[in-house]
Amino acid sequence: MRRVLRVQTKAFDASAEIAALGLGAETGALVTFTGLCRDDGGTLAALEIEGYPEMAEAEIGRVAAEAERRWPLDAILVIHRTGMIAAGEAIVLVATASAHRGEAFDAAEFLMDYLKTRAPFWKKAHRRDGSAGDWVAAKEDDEAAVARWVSSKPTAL
Amino acid sequence: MRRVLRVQTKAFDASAEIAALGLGAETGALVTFTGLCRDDGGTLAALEIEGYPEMAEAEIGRVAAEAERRWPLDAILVIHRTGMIAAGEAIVLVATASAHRGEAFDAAEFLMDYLKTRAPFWKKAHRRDGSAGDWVAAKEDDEAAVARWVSSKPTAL
Amino acid sequence: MKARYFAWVRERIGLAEEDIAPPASVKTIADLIAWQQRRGENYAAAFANAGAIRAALDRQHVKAGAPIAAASEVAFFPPMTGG
Amino acid sequence: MKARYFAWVRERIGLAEEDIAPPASVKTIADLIAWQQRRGENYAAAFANAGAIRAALDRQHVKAGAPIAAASEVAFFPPMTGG
Repeated sequence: MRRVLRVQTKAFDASAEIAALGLGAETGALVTFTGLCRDDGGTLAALEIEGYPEMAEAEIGRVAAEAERRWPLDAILVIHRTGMIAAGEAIVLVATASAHRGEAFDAAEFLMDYLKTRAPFWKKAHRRDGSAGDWVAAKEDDEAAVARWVSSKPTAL
Repeated sequence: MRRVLRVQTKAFDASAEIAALGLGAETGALVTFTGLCRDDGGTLAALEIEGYPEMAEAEIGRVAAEAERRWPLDAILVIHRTGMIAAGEAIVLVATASAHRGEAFDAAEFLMDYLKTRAPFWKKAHRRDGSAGDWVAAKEDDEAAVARWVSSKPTAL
Repeated sequence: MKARYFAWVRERIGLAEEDIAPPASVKTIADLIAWQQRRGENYAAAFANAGAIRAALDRQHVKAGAPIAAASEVAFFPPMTGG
Repeated sequence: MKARYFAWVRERIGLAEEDIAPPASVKTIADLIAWQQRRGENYAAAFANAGAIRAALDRQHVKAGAPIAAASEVAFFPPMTGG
């Protein structure tokens, strides 16, 4: 089991990070998710991401451990950035590797749903017109997305 | 909408292919799936993939069009290899980009489920002990995986 | 019409493709499979289990009941195992 | 105990962290939020809508009813919007 979990301010190179996992020939399926900063119809210049770093690392570790408990995974990678992230840049990278695609897809989606609703990060929008940033509101969709994992299998989270 | 669909014998560079899509700042979510040749507990040397190239291109085009009809996607990438593929090498790459993660995940999984069961490719196993290859049998799991998309929404496929 | 064979169907027949001219009584894919079964030992082996054979007409998947009259290319193959 | 504040909770209070010493009658997160509401205008603004506040004790999510006695660090913040 390869596990890389990191919170950082600098940009990441997704392909280098995945190559560094050193997947073996038991892996048949690799799923990656990259979350990118949208420009919101051209109005958004950047997102500023505030984190609670010590808790974020602990929480990401708990979510990764739960994913490993639920699915037979060969590798989990989670990198989440904080600080100023310009429109078009990547915010988060999740990768999961498994023998079969169903497990890799489910685990990646599970990790993202939990990161969205449980990892202590908050986004502030910086507009192109220079107006004061507003905090991005949490989405009910995200709460609904995470709820489906609770109903399907018991969780320690 | 960016659409790249290709059948080829040579290996691909996933990150270069995705960079070449030239995603814009309307994309918030990028999901990639890479299908890799497993070594089957060290016994498998390579998979030989036979294709029906003209039909494969037509069929992948139909599946991609159906994915575009179902989800608001910014990009679809499908690259499927044929010929001899050594254990550890990539066989297939699927990437989907959308504003939001749910759509990108669903579309990627949909594409893979359909490719597995409808794209005209067949795998022959070449063993390390040099024994004559056997054709890989289709899995009932794959039929079950594709069936869920039919029950959830009507399809033109 | 042109017939194309893939994977173990191709191996058992010993041909990747050929031109075939079934009689007018052969109207559907199912009829065509039954006709192929009678063309010799290699065809009998390839088409022995009709339930294990998939077919395409002009590069589109079809069911056993599909009429073949309008097609110029028919293909026979096992269930797909790509991806 | 140490209190930490994030996002608009931090901005409204005007502090990222501080040491707090609530009275012994403050036993749960809900009690602590009610106590914070009475500490001044900035705290009142930050904690006005208790339902919009999430809390962690020693870096683990907790509900409003969680007892605070054993914790050395409490954090208050809005619902998370990372990922």
